[in-house]
This record gives sequence, C-alpha cells and structure tokens, in this order.
Amino acid sequence: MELHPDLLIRAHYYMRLARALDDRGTFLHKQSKIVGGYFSQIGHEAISVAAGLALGPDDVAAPMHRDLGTYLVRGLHPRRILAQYLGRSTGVSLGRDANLHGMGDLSLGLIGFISHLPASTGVIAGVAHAFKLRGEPRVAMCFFGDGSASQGLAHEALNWASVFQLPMVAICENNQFAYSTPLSRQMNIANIADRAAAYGIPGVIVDGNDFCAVYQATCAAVERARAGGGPTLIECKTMRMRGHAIHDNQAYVPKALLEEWATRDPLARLEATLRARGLLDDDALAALHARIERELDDAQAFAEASPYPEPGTVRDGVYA
Amino acid sequence: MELHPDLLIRAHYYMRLARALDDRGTFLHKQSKIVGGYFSQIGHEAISVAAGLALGPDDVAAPMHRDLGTYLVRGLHPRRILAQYLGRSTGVSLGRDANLHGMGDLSLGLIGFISHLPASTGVIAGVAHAFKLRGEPRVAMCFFGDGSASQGLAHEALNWASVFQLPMVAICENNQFAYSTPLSRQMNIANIADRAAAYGIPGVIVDGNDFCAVYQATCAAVERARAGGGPTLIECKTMRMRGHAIHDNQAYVPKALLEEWATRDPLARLEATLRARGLLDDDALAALHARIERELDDAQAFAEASPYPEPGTVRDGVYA
Amino acid sequence: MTWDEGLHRGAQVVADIPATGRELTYLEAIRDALRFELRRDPNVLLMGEDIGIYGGAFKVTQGLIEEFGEARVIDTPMAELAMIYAAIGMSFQGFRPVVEMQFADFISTGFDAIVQFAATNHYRWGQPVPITIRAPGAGGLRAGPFHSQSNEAWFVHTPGLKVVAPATPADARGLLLSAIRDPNPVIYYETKYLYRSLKGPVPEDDVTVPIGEAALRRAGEELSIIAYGAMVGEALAVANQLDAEGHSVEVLDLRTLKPLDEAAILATARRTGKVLIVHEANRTCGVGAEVAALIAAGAFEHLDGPITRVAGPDTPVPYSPPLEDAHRPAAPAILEAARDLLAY
Amino acid sequence: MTWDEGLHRGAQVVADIPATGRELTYLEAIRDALRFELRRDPNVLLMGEDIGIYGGAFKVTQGLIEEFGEARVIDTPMAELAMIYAAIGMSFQGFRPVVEMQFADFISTGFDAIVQFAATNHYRWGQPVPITIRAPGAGGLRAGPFHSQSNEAWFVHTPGLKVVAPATPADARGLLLSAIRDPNPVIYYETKYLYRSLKGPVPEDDVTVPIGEAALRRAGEELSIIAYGAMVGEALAVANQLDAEGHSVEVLDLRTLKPLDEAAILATARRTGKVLIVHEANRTCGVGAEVAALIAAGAFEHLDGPITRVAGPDTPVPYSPPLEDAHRPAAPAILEAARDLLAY
Ligand SMILES: Cc1ncc(C[n+]2csc(CCOP(=O)(O)OP(=O)(O)O)c2C)c(N)n1
Ligand SMILES: Cc1ncc(C[n+]2csc(CCOP(=O)(O)OP(=O)(O)O)c2C)c(N)n1
Ligand SMILES: [Mg+2]
Ligand SMILES: [Mg+2]
Repeated sequence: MELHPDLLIRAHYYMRLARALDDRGTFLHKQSKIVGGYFSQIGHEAISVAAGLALGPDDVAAPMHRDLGTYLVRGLHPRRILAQYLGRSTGVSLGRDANLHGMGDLSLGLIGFISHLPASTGVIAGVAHAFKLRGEPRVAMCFFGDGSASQGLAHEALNWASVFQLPMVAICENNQFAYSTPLSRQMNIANIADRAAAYGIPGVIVDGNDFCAVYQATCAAVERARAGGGPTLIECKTMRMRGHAIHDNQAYVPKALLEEWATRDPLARLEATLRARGLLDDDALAALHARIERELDDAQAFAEASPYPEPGTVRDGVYA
Repeated sequence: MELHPDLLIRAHYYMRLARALDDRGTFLHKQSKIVGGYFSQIGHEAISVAAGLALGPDDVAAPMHRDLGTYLVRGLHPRRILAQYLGRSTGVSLGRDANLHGMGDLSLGLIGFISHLPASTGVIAGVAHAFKLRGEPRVAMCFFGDGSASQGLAHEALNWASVFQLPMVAICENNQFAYSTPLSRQMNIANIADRAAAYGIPGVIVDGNDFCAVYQATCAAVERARAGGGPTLIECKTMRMRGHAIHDNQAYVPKALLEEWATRDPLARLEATLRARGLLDDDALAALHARIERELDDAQAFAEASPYPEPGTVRDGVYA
Repeated sequence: MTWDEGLHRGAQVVADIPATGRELTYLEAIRDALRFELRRDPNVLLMGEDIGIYGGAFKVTQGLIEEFGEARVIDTPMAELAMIYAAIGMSFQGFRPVVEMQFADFISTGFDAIVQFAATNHYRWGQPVPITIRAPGAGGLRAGPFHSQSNEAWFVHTPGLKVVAPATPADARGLLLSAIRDPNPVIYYETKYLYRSLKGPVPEDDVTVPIGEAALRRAGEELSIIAYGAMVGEALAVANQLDAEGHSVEVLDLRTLKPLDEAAILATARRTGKVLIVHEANRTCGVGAEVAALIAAGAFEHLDGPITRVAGPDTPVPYSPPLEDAHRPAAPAILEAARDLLAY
Repeated sequence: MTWDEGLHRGAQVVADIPATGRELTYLEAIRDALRFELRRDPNVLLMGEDIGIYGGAFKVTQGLIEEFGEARVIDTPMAELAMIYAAIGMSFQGFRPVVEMQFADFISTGFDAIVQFAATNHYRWGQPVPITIRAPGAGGLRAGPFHSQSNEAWFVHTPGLKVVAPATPADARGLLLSAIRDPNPVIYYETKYLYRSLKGPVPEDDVTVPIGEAALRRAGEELSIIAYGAMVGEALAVANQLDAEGHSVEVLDLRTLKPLDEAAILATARRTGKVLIVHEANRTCGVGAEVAALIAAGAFEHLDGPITRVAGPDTPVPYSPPLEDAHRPAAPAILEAARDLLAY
C-alpha cells in the first residue's frame, strides 16, 4: 500500500525536526547551556515519528528517552522542550525534571518519562485498561528498549495487557545496545517480538529505519487494538547512532556496525522515497531546513529568555 | 524407559511421607497446635518428590510452599519440620519463620522459602551462576507456580539463566490456581512452558501427577544442565487439591474439576504402577503406613517436647 | 474492645460521631467505605489479587463484586508492580483505583511504581495520581516475617506520598473516604489485628476524616503517649491503668503518618512535657524517630524528660508465639516505659 | 578539596593514615578497594550494568575486567531484581558479590531482593548473605529526580542490613573492604559528587574502616554537627568558618548509617549540648530523625538547645540549577542553622 503524499510530507517534517532538535540540544550541551545528561535519538526518528503518526488525537503515548519524534508529532512545542532542557520555568516540567524525563502533558496524550525503565509499559497498560473499561475506542502506546525488555515489568505489563485484552501497542525499539551492553548480554533469542507468543499476542518485526514499514505495522496494531483485538508487540530493529548519552563516545560499538547502519539512515531513506515519488527536491529540502532552523531559533530564543524557576519555589508542586 | 524398582520404592515412601506429614500438619492445625497459616501440598507429591530425586547430593533446590516432598527427599527430618510448624526452637528456623517459610539448610542443598514469589527463581539463578563460574558439575533447581509466573522476577531470572547458560532447572507447578485466581486471569496462553521460547531455552510439558513422567523430564533437564547445556523450563500440569491454605475451602473451584483430578491422584497412580510391577501389595502398603506413622509420631513427640524459643532471644540472629 | 470512646482531636474534643447507633468492626468499616465510594463515584474501582469472587484474603471486599461487577472489582494477575502501574495509568484517565495489597508485606514488590512514579508525577509534570493502596499490615496474628510487616516508614520517608493508619472503625472509614478522594497517592495501612477484634460506632453518611489530622484520644497532664494503629488501643489501656493509679496521661492517635500533624504533636508535647512514642514498626528510622525529632526541635523548652520510644525491635517479626509476643509492643512494655517517664 | 585531615574517631584521635604519601580521589579509592579485594579473595566478584568493558557509568570499575576477566567482572542484563537475587544465590556458594547499581536511584527496582530476602535470611535460617551493593547516590550534579536520590533511609529502617556512607577517600576504601568482608548484606552509598572533587590520603595496605564507627572529624565545645557523605565537607567548611569567628564546633562523620554509632553520637551531644544534623536525604524519617531521636532519649539532660536538622526538603531532587541549589543543604544553610543554635 502506498502511503499518502501528505502523510509522507508530514512525516518528513517531523523526522527532520526531531533530528534538528536533537542536534540543537547537542550544540547547547556543548555550550554548557544544557547541564547534566543529554540523550540523542539519532537513528530512532522513523520509529518515533511513524508510531506517533499512527495514533489518533485521543490516543495516549508513553515515549521513552529516544522518542523526540513522538513528542513533536503529538504537539509538544519545541519551545517547551528546549526550555525543559535548559531547566527553565517554562519547560514541560517547570525545571524540575531533567532532559527528556517528565515531559508529560495529558492534554496532548503524552505521559512523562521516568528513568526506571520500562515504566512506560506498566503505566500504558493502565491507560489502555481505562479505555477498555470505558468502552472508548482509544489506544495506548508504549515504547521500550532492548535493554528494558530484560526488566520484569516488561513481562508483567505485556501479560497484563493480554489477560485483559487491552487496546495497547508496545513498541520495542531494538537499537542493539543498552548503554554499552550488547543484545547478546541481554537475551539469548534472535527477536524480541518472539516473546509475544509468551503472552498470546501478535508479535511483529519491522525495519525500524523504514518509516513506511513502521507506520504500516503500527497502524495495523493500532487498528487492531481499537477494534478490540487486544495488544500487539512490535519490535523495530534499529541502531543507536550516538553514545548512550552525550558523554559516551561508544567506543565499544564496532565501527563497521555504525558504518553499515549509517547507510540505512531513516531520514535519508524517507527522503529518497519522497524524491522518488516527486514529493521532494533540493529547493523544497532547503526550504524545510530553513523553516526548521527558524522554528528552533525561535524555540531556543524562547527558552533562553525564559526565567529559571525561583529558588523559593523549591518546595512547591509535590502534592496536588 | 522403565524406572528402577528401588527408585520407585523410594519415591513411594517419600510421596506417602509427604502426604502423611501434610495430613499430620492439618490435624495439628485443627488442634490449634499450629497457629497461623498452613499450606497443604496434596496433589503436588509427584512433582516435589520426582524433581527432588532427580537431583544429586551436591545440587541445590529452592522449593516453594507446596514442595514438602523435596524437603524430605533432600533429608530435612520431619522432626525439624514439625518443630518448625509448632514454632519451636528446634524447628528449621528456630521458631522465627512460619510454616514452610525459611526452611533452608545449605548442608542439605535447600534454600529457605520467602513469601515474595517467585524469589526461588532469582536466587537459584544465582546459585547456578556460582556453579557455572566455578566449573562445578552441579545443578540448581527452583520451583514456582502458575501465579508466580506472572511476576516480573520469573522473567528476569529465566532470561538471566539463559544469557549466562546456567545449569538451572525451573519447575513450574501449574496447579491451575493462584489462591482463588484461575489460569485465565493469570495468562492468555495454554502452556507456561511455551514461554521457554522467550528465552531460547527448552520448554517441557509434563503430567505433574505422573511420577515417572516428572522424574524422566527432570532427570533429562538436570543432565542437560550438568553437561553445560543450560537451563530448562519444565511445566508440570497438576491440580491443587485443597484450598490455598487451610482457611480456604476453595468454593471457587468447580467440584467437577476436583473430582476429575481426584481420579488422577499422583500417589494412587504410583501405587498402581508399583502393584503392576509387583513392587507393592497390601501388606507392604500397610507396613509402609505403619512405618510412616511411627516416624511422624516420633517427629510430633519431638516437636511437642521441644521448647519454645526464649522471649529473651527476640533480638538474636538478625546479623551473622 | 470498643475503646474508641470520647473521641478527641487536637487540644479540643472533636465532634462526636453521629449517633446512628451503627457499630461496625474495623474490617466492616473498611468495606463500608469501599462500598460507599463505589456507589458515590463511578470512577472508583478496586483492583487486587483475589478480591473479587473470593472477597479478598481477609474478606474485606466480600460482596462487592456481586454489587459492582467485575469491571469495578478487578481480580488481577499476581503482579504487584504491574498492578500499581496499571492503577496509575487508570488514574490518568479519571479513575480512582483502590489497589489491595494482599498483605502490606507485598508492597515492596510494587515499590518502584509507588516511590518512583506515583510519588513524583505531580511534581514532575503536574499530573495528579489519585490512587489508594490498601496495605493490610502489622502483626500479632502469628503470621511470621512476611505477613506481619509494618513497613510504613519507607513511604513516610518518600516525598509525594500520603500515608494513613487508622486505629478505629470510624477512622478506618473516614480516612479511606478521604484517601480515595485525595488527588495524591495515598498508602492506607489497615491493621489486620483490628479487623475483627475492634468494633465501634461508624457513621453512615458522608463523613470523612481529614488526612493530616491527629486525634487526641484522651486528654492528660503528665505524659503524652503518641501512637497509631493497634498501638492506640494499647496506649489507651496503659493510660487507663495509670489513671487508676492517679496519673493523668494523654493519648494522641496520629492517624495520618504523612503528612504528620506537627501542630498536634507539638501541642501534646508542650502540654505534658513528657513523651512516649509507640509503634509496632521497627524502631530505627521509624515514624517514631520523626515524631521524636519534631518534638526535640519544636518543643525543646517544654520537655521534662527524655523522649522515649517503645517500638518493634529491629528484627523481622517472628512467628513463634513467645517470640512474637516479645517483639510486639504491648501494654506491659508501654506501661513500664510510661512509669519510668512519669517517675523521671 | 582535601579536607580529610586530622582524622579523629569517637572522643579520641584515631590512628592517622599510614603516611604512604598516596593521594587518591574518592572514586579511585573505591576502585582501589575493589581491586584490592579482587586480588586478595578469589571469591570476590563484581556484577552490574556496563561495569565491564565500559568500566561503569562513572568508570569506577575501569580496568578491572582487563585484570580479572569477565568471570569476575560480570556485565549483566538490565535487571536489578534478578541481579541482586543472583548475588544472593552466589553468596550461598561462597562468593562475595559486589553489585553495582548504576545509580542509587535504581536500587528500588531490586528492592524486594534486598529487604525481603537478603535482609531476613540469616535471621530466618542462619545462612549469611555476604553481598555488597554499591549505590552511587546523592545530588549536586544536575542530574534530576532519578539520578540524585539519597534513599538510604529505606534500608536504615530495614533490619538485617548494614548501611555505610563514606565521606573521604580513605573511608571509601576502608569501608568498602569491610563491607565486602562483612557476612551481612551491606549497602554501600558512595557519593557521586565526591568522585572526582575530593582527593585525600589513602593507605595502600590492608587497612579497613570498621563498620559501625563514626569519626570525629573536628573536636569542639559549643556545637556538634553530625553529617555523612558530601555533607561532611560542608559541615567542616561551616566549622572552619565559625572557628574563624571564635566558635568551637565539633563535626561527627557518621560513616556508618546502620548500625549507627550510638556511643559516638551521644558522646558528642553530651559534650557540646547542641546538635545540628545535616543530610541531603529528604528530611522526614531520614537518618537525621533517628539521630535526633537517639539524642533526645539518650542525652536529654545534656541538651542546651533544640536538636536541629538541615536536610533535603521533602521533594524529589530538582534538575534546574537554582532549584537544586536551593534543595541541597550546603554551607550557607548549615551556617545559618549553626548560628541560630550557637546563639540559643
Ligand atoms: C531500572 C533501570 N536500571 C538502569 C537504568 C539506567 N539506564 C538508563 S538507559 C539504560 C539502557 C537502556 O537500554 P534500552 O532499554 O535498550 O534503551 P536505549 O537507551 O538503548 O534506547 C540504562 C541501563 C534505568 N534507566 N532503569
Ligand atoms: C509477590 C507476592 N504477592 C502475593 C503473594 C500472596 N500469595 C501467596 S501464595 C499466592 C498464590 C500463588 O500462586 P502460585 O504461584 O500458582 O502457587 P500455588 O499457591 O498455586 O502453589 C499468593 C497470591 C505472595 N506470596 N507474593
Ligand atoms: Mg537499546
Ligand atoms: Mg498455582
């Protein structure tokens, strides 16, 4: 099935935006404007954008730390994201939480991330459970990694979703590493999707660097969930193209592996598709770049002009 | 393969002993000599005894609360068990832990049980890990239930065992209920053994009420583990024939189900096998009964004659 | 045992329970609160292991699945971590889940979901987590180290949570209503020992007990005993005994452990100048330590004696009756400590 | 910052560190202890996420897999609960596993294995659990709510565990040697903030620091500041400042949080009569509460002022620099509280 041009163009915008925002963050970190940790998501754009686009406006997603694309697709403004990175009072967490943590906003159907992986799986099972109990045709989607798959919670949550036949889509972003730990130290199986059989749910393997493939697989799972067909586990095979976080030069990753995956860059592939279908040319790309740079300049200016939280508010906000 | 007569006769003794000890406990509970909770293991004898017998003297087992047979096979004396039930200072836990909890004795290769299920799976992975690191031809075996299988730890431990290719045998006692919760509320799959594929290890399904079948399956897994072949998950299908604990009349279990399983009583089946092979007749059975009653009378007398722990020792033993 | 008479709060006598004449056990009061809330608010639902058809390990939820159906009284897989996470997720969609831990002891299995997610969420992105976790805790029932724990201090230490521990049927009901309606995650410690052993007047109407308010169970001049849960009864027994001996002893029931009612704690300490704190939980870094620290800082000039704690020794709760009896603070040990303080 | 001079213990000066001339950072001292033990005892092994080839998130274990191989420096799956359970199982077979939590914050994910199994095992069936869990904790590094936690009180409250929190490179090494050799489960809180910011003399030989002994870092007459971890340095800075102003302030470094050195705590309180307790951890039911309670009970007659705590407010540790700075107790806040107490 050929995807609609509008969709591809939207996807392209968000993938470019995610990458540019990622680069901007790296830049700001180098300038010491972002302090502490910083996570890059380069290589994950197809997954986070495609899965995000597969959801409807009333659906809910719990992205993890490499899913900038999902946040953007669901409408989280780069201003709020950069302000978050810079610890400003206008950031999503008002300066309280760090980098991509705590970027939740239920009005956008986004659940804030906590470090303790894979919390997203558990909390999204609950959101899906709520949808099911209410009989609402809504879907809840979580993201987790290959390392996160070793955590007991991943098992509990997928099992829970299956027992209650919940409208949940679980996206496993298998980027082959968890920090420095390769897959072989994480599991003794070829495909995480094969674990779906342990729960009696469909398991799907998809090329995580192919926007169209991810989009189609997630749409199918979302539709299935919405129609009452229960949860799906989708494994997206990809590669983490930067270190675990900005301090990590990932010397432990074989160069050849990175080079190989560089040839499969999800953004380049989508652009090739767009060009092949006559939806993109050099001018359009340049215009897009310029637009995104403007947007990010604006976001950065907003963030930098935003005040830090007042020290006197340090005790605020713990209780509702 | 026909099992050796001596083995069958030993197995019969232990299965009878387990059942009689179970009955004795029930009796003592009715007399209010045992206070607090009391768990019956009736229906589980074939599993606990067969798996126990499949282990060698240097192997280590972590039984759970329905594995009286394993404790007995590994040499834990009924005296110490009944003294434990009665909260005496001569009990395995010196009166500190309750019923089948905390009945550990590493000199017998037994790890004491904690309530938090399925701790056995995690700790046995560690024991197996130690064996592997030392290059010792020893095997570690854990037991867990169908309910316990829903816990994240079961996932983490089986995965761990597979990643490190540990000499571990995991026995899942699927007795179809976890307290009042039926399988259908615990999982959406037909066989827990099918989860072995999630870890890349063999999964075996066996009739848990057939001593010979459990014995052969566990021996094969033990041999495999000992030979460096890594872990095995064995699912023993059985039925919990009493309530979750003594206070529970299990009204929630369909009568027909219990009646059906009563016809598959593991002890009766082993006895039929013994009789068919000319290894048991009425006289021998009566003699065995008498012997076991004597042993349990002795154990009970020992337990009842044993002192309670001194209140003044209440602070003792927390630290080594 | 119906010692819950003359209900006081703070320095003043609080309004008496409406004289409906209804007496319930502590357990019935909890069930009554659950039923009341299930009827009142369609967003309230219950989750837990064996709480449906079986009615719960202690039968607290008995009859509720029959009335409210399995969409609102949910028997779950045996998975505390997923259970609490699921409750959090449900709460994001407007539900008010009440999660039953089969025993308070198993709350450690769902620990991450509570202390990392639920406790921090409102702080981090402003979304409240209105869940209640019922934790049947404490000892005295010959249940051994894994069915007798009083582990509330873990949560009292953790910002973002509220923790309550009612000592009377009326408070059991009133605090549970408040817990369910509170927009924050509340750990509700119910004392198994009191389930059937304690009966008392319980209102029928919508009478809540506010979270954060201690109750003065007995006014006195010479000594304050500060307690919660089953220890309130022990403290009152001691106070009565000392009363008979001509002493005047005050008993403050904390009721809420987080946030502590600092004003009531300081008021009683200032009034009597001598403080005895009692709890079943392990002594070190227990709630008693915090109460003592508050008083040592805030009522220093009023103190006429060392702040004394009678608490569970720092060991697991033992099974064997003589050991458990030696472990659990009860009237004799409290009495001895009280006499020492009075004589100081 | 090399403030670790004039090492004292209890009321007396403890033996000075052998003058090897060796100075190590706090982080190097930890690594040195690990290497020392790995060489000394073939049963010692390390486990954790990314501790092998990568050398650990903070590079504490860097170089160790090269020297000891992957059978003794084990990169594990990302599964804290299984990891700690596996360590327990290994310890049953004679190993002495040292488990690294990538951050102390993730210790909650392995909570059950620690508080339910490891902590109770010796009590329940006499089998020791000689495991050490390294927990890189505390804040000041702009790491936000999930990489800055000081959650030691959970474990200080739990019987069966030992908890240490070194404040100097020498103690970091000496306490780690003791932790590994201890037959009980020990949670070893290392302060990330000090990893590279603190350097000091560290012995090369087999010099252990006994678990359970506090160290008097500075003797004084008018006020005792009791602290641990990075707060010891802050306390010393404050003491120095006050010294310059003509005051005499004592600083007690707890070093071990469980069991607390009650004797040293009471001794300093009795000596000065004024006590200021400082920690980064959330205030309520923190270690400071227990210290205050011990003093309020055991040194009552010697107190000349309210026992004061300066602690992390009861909130998660915020990310934004102005907020984190307001959250983390540091010299100015401590100084203010100290001045109040001195003036009392
Ligand atoms: C429970 C828990 N343990 C440890 C960590 C520290 N940590 C942060 S990310 C990470 C690796 C995660 O790997 P994966 O799930 O594959 O996601 P990726 O970073 O590769 O996208 C680790 C170990 C954590 N966040 N949570
Ligand atoms: C973590 C945890 N949660 C709850 C319990 C309470 N509990 C004790 S046994 C049990 C059912 C266990 O079911 P299963 O694993 O199937 O073992 P079975 O009792 O059927 O042999 C439950 C829920 C527990 N022991 N541990
Ligand atoms: Mg990964
Ligand atoms: Mg079962």
